[in-house]
Amino acid sequence: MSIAAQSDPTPSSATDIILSVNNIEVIYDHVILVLKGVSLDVPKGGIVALLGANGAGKTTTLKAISNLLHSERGEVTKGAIVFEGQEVQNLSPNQLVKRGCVQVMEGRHCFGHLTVEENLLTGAFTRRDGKAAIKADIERIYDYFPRLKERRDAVAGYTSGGEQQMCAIGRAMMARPKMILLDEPSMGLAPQIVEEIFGIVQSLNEKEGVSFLLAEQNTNMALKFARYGYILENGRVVMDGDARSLAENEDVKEFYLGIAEGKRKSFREGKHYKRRKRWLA
Amino acid sequence: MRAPSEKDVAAGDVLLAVEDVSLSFGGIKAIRDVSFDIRKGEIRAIIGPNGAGKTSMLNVINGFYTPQQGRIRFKGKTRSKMRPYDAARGGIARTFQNVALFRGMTALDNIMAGRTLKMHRGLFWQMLRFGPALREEVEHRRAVEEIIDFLHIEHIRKTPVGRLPYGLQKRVELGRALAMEPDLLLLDEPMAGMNLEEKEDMSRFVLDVNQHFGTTIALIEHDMGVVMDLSDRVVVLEYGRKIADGTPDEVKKDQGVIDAYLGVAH
Amino acid sequence: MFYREAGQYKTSYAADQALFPILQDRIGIAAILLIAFVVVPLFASDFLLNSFLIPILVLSLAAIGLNLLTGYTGLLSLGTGGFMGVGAFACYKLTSIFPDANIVLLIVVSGVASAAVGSVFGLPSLRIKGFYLAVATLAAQFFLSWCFIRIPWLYNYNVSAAIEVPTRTAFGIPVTGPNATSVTRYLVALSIVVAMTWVASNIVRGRIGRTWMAVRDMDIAAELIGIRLYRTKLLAFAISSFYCGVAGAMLAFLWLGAAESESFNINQSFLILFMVIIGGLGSIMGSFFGAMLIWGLPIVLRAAPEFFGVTVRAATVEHLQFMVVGALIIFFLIVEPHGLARLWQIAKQKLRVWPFPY
Amino acid sequence: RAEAQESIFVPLLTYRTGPFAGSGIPIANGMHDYLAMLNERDGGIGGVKLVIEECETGYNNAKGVECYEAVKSKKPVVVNPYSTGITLAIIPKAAVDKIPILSMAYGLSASAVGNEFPWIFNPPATYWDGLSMMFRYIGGKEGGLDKLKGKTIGYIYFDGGYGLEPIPLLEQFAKDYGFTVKKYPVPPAEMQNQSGLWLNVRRDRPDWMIMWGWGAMNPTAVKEAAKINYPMDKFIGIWWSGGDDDARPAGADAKGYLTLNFNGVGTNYPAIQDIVKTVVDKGKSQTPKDKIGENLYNRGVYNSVLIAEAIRNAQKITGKKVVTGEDVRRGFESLKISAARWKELGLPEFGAPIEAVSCTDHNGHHAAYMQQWDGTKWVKVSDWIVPMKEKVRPLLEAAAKDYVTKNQPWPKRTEPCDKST
Amino acid sequence: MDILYKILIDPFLQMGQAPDLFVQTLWEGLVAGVLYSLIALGFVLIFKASGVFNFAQGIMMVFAALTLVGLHAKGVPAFLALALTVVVMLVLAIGIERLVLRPLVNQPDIILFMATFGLTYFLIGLGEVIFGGEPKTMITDALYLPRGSYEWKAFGGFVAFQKIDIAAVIIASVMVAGLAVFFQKTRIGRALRAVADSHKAALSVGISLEQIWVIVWFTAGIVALATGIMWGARSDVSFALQILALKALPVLILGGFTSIPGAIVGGVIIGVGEKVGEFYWGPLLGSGIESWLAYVIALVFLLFRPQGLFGERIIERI
Ligand SMILES: Nc1ncnc2c1ncn2[C@@H]1O[C@H](COP(=O)(O)OP(=O)(O)OP(=O)(O)O)[C@@H](O)[C@H]1O
Ligand SMILES: Nc1ncnc2c1ncn2[C@@H]1O[C@H](COP(=O)(O)OP(=O)(O)OP(=O)(O)O)[C@@H](O)[C@H]1O
Ligand SMILES: [Mg+2]
Ligand SMILES: [Mg+2]
Repeated sequence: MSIAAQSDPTPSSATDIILSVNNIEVIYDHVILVLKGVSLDVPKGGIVALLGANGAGKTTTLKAISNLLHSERGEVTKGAIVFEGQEVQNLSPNQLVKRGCVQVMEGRHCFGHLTVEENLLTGAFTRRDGKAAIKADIERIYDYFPRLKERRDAVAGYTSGGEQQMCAIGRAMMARPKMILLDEPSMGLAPQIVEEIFGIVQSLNEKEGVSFLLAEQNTNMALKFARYGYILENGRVVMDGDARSLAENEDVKEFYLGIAEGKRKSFREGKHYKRRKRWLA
Repeated sequence: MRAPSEKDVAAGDVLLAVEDVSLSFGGIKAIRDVSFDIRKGEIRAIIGPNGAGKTSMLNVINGFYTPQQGRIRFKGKTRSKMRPYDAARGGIARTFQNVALFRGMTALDNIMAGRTLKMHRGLFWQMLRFGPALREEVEHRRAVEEIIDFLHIEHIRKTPVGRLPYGLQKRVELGRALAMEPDLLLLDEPMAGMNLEEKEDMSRFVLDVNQHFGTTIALIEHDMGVVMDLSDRVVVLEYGRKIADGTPDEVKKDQGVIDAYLGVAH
Repeated sequence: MFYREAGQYKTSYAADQALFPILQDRIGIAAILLIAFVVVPLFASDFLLNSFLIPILVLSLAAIGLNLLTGYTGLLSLGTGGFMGVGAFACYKLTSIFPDANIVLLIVVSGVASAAVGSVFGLPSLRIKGFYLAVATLAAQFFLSWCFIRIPWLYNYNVSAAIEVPTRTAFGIPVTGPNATSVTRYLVALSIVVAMTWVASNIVRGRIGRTWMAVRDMDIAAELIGIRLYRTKLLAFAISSFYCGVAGAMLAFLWLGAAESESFNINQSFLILFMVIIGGLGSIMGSFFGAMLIWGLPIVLRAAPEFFGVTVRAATVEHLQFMVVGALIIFFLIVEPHGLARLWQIAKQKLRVWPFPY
Repeated sequence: RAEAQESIFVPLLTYRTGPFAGSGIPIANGMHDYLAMLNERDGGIGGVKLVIEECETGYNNAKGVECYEAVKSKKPVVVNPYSTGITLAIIPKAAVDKIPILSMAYGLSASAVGNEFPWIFNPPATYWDGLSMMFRYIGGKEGGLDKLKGKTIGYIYFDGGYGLEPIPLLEQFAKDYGFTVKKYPVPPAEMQNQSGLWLNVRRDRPDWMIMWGWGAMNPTAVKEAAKINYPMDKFIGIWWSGGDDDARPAGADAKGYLTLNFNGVGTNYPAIQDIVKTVVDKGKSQTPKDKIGENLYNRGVYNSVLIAEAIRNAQKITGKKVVTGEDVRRGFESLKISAARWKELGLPEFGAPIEAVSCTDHNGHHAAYMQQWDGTKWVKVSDWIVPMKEKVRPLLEAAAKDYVTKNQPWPKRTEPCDKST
Repeated sequence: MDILYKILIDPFLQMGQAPDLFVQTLWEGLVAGVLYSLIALGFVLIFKASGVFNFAQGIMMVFAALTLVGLHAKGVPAFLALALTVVVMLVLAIGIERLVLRPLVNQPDIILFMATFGLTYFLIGLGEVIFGGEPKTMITDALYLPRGSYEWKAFGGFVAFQKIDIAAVIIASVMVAGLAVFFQKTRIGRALRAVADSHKAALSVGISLEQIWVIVWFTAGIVALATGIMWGARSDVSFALQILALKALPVLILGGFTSIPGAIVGGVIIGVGEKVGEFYWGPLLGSGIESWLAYVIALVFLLFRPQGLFGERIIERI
């Protein structure tokens, strides 16, 4: 509440903003209003986290950005999305990928009938820089995810959940994007791998200057690696701020980080199904 | 719901034992010679890196995969081959890693479907939806409403589950499993993709199911906080092999487990 | 604002599970039934009855049958025509063996033959899925079509391999054949369809319906919660074919008055499938919408030029009609892929929040 | 609404779409153009304009019945279903609705029995007549029907009501003359895929082949016959297998192929010239000019001549100008088209004289002739061949009786017979 | 006993007694099979690339053939007409993508299947409006397709090989081989398979569905044209040809919906099975069993391999 009222400490000039979402509204099926005016900015070379409970609209926001909404009978009815200074609402997803904005979808949408390696290759569909470069990139991804190398010839549909997740992230990286929209990258991954993945995110960000917009439930991790965060509730941004200040906010601590009175709560002690506290009435 | 007591297996006895099970797909050895047991009334966690064979293990337990080698002993009866139907009959229910709800049906219908095995009225009465069939329907609806209350999903009762957010889908799935009134509940990453608050809720449900109904639970989860807090014993798999088995504290300190799975943070 | 459920509280689970829990819906249905049973017979012309209403009733019933199989259980069937044919020929045989039996009863009973045949062709459904299963039903379609010609016993050794519907009565009133008035035939068809629709909606709302939908949505999970796939699928085949069989018997006996193998060919199967898809898979109500659209639209289109006083050649009308129907099918699918039933629901939803947009 | 009363409504059920459109279109054109010509040239029949309306059936029974219902309310003087299936479906209705049905040389053969089917007419000949005429022709070539003993006759047919109909008589002939019959049914979905069947023909080597084909089945069969080197002059089709488009795709390979026909071909008739002048040239028809005079086009003309003459006859009998369906039924029952009348109509020698249609005989069992494909067109190769009425009629009577018993209660004929005019 | 003899022994005796007929039957089966395969190939292309079961393949074949013949009848030289027809098919593919597929992206298979039905209706109407419903004769000579046949005197009889059939077999084999290579080995090929798996995921990695669809529908259009020419030459070019497209179904199912080589192998099995069955066993059942035999053959195979001979494994995993 207090933080929500503060003025935005968003980056200063418009030029170093790679993606900016202005007050968008999204409706599914012509009747279900899901986003009720969401605005956010991602600075060039930044990592921004999008936090919020289930059903808050994180995925919807990401899909609105990458233009995958209309295939689910949803549409952006208001507002604007600007990527690298140009409005992109009317671009097709593939034009957006060509411009360097790729989404990794929630729930590991691998191509089930293709092998892991073929999955990675399709990720490079929009690239025109020749076979050798693609080959090199595949090796790079195998370096990041050695498990994938072992399973390179396995049909993706039969690989384990975690393997599919890695495959999906690797596939997005194959497009050599400027910006990746990551939806729940940690879901279903072993703790070690989660750290690895965030590590990869960080190194991609630092070494290759890729910007990230990260929808994540694992607030702990997300706030550790992101520089800025937005909290979504019920289709609205209820709070935003840089990662450190969010992590220190009492409410965030209690509801998203599981720290009460300075120490970690045990899951055994969870109170009985408390109703979620709302920032907005 | 069902009374917690059970005649054939007493609390603390071995409810299910996995004996020397091996499973492979073509060249892939998903499970190699794994044995462990689950005792009546406990929460048993199965952890391990991705692709270690945890889900496959659950699939073996409830008969979806037939292991090439080894046996499963459940409630004292040993079998090497079991059909999913028999497992369900015998009292094994589960939830799935990638939510496997009936997407076109409402939450209520999904949970009602969990009671199929308990409903017996034939086609004739179903056609008329009258007399015994209606009575049966109402009776089971009452049981299902209890589950709905328990899981706090009253508001989405009539929503087709395909449209629900992920967390609620997982809850409905748990509801469907509970509706079967199982003796053994297999949970495959019930908390993946949830935020902390929801994990707390879900933990509460798991504990309540375990404590109040005495349901034995096998739990796969990657959130170590949850695993360590909830489970009584933990078995760790890696590359299809069992690498550790013991109480959470023991497992946490096991160097092999730390190397293979936990990494530095924990 | 008029269509609101607010204020209508359900006090028992039975009431909550009723077919039409909302009062306005109940009134609506009562009105439709009243019109169908009383007003239409009083005012409708022969053409309207014979070429519009009776066919729609017959086709709706077949569509419901297919919907039970394809929409509810997720088993794609292209053998509907064949199963309808079994019903028609069975009814013909029955009525030649028992000429004095109540024909309405025979029409309904002939569904049993169809159910039996349907179950046989459902046998491969455990192993074969999706479009692949369609081949089993296609085999049924072509094999049955062939039987309808090659087994002369079925049509009483008639030289033209056709069945001609004789005059048959129920309760002393001629119901079939040339002496039955259109109104009688219409009322009989309507009664059968209403009764069977009610039964179908009971089935799909109960345990059996749930097991069907479970198998449709995720058969593996269904198996793991203790649903026996094979039985469930076979039952779906049997009941679905039963409905199709009755519809087939009605087609021959209450609508066309004659039938031959070609009346139940593959095109008939496709036609019914379209009705189901356009109407809405997994919706009983949708089956009616689908039948109305697919059967009714061409009739309306054909009448349209005359209505506007334009003379267009019959063949041109037909060609244009093909184009328009094709375009409209695509149009409706784009507007609402889940069929007219869903469109109807959305309309109701909008009505509920009216005058606000959402 | 004076105009409405001063006209006669003649609906034409036609099919210009669907898999049988190839045969349906020329017939529809011929039927339409002749009637239109009467309107243009003579101002209708007996001074009353004809209102001609086509209803498209697509050769589909359900649509045909719908067409019947649609035209019924407009008081048609005759319904012309143009499909055996549709005819079967509306036969029982006709008596109730009091509308005469003209199923010209198709439909239910048994409906020739006027006592049982007062409202149905199928002149000039039934399928059984057709078959018997083919046998007369074969007998002529073989030097007597008794020479058929020990030979094999192949019968390739559309596997449906239409193709099944001649089989009883064929089997009767087989018994009478001592030959064997080999049957080759063509399933409706396989009309264009007959190579397997024709291999059977090649193995069985029948001495003669008889075909009951329709639509796309015909050209395919002719091509396949040529492919297996079957002698074309031993291959005889029924009149529905003798369209120009049936033989043309095989071209020279089809040379020698025979079919029955009961109408003249070509444009060399004054009435056809009138059609060209008053209808086609004026753009009042859909017929391409080069298709006029083709066999099936002229078949359509023949059909309309029957309609027109029945109407004219009805006007004569009743003295009314605007006749009704019931009047036209009487017109049909005493229909006579002598050779002289054919000439008067501007169609000399166009058809065999129609002289035997009567109250009891709704068919007349008239003659047809054999035509042969010369590589580019049809040529008449025989005189009028008379059917074996004595063989056909008893079968018809039996079939009619059978129909009536199976469809009990069947209404007794109540319509009185007119004295022949 | 007699019936057993007729079923189990007699047909084989016949094969031995008249080997020329047996070889001829095999040849006819092969040719029919290859022609079925051509139709099936059109289905496979589209199914592979978009998961769409394209019911309109049959009418596309008719439409292509009609366009070719129609243009020729208007006085366009045969090969120019052929080129123009290819352009028409391209326009058709673009139109279909714009108006039908694009708005229906990511819908369930059955819905797209239904949409292709709408398309079928539309094309029937359009075709009849433009070309009329009369059958036309294929312009075999103008296209320099061979006529007549080779007769091979052998086995005390003869085996006739129609030159047009030989041409059909060659053309079909070349097309199948070319397409198989194109779709297995190229970037586009992989993208196609990806699209078939999941529209959504394909979109997210930047595959342009529009472009992919135009490519496959256009390719399918060309295949349809080839098929139309071949079938048209065998009988005539009419709307009735469309029914034949159904024969591609058992072929597809036998070969597996997604396999290009499967289409050809399936076609040959079905073609040969059907002709041999009809020829040797058909008469026992009163002939005309071809109408369902193909489906039963496919069904028997399916019971052993539910995904068809070459189809991708059905992934069942939870
Ligand atoms: N295709 C759809 N049709 C209708 N409603 C939808 C659809 N997709 C999502 N919704 C609704 O929109 C809301 C927001 O969903 P969204 O998936 O964006 O949430 P989320 O924040 O990503 O949640 P989670 O953490 O569970 O992934 C939910 O209430 C959901 O029910
Ligand atoms: N049906 C199958 N066919 C082929 N391989 C399979 C099949 N099921 C599982 N596997 C393989 O077996 C291994 C174990 O898979 P499993 O799903 O059990 O892993 P997991 O421990 O559940 O991993 P995660 O934590 O990522 O879900 C994986 O490598 C997977 O690819
Ligand atoms: Mg989400
Ligand atoms: Mg798993």
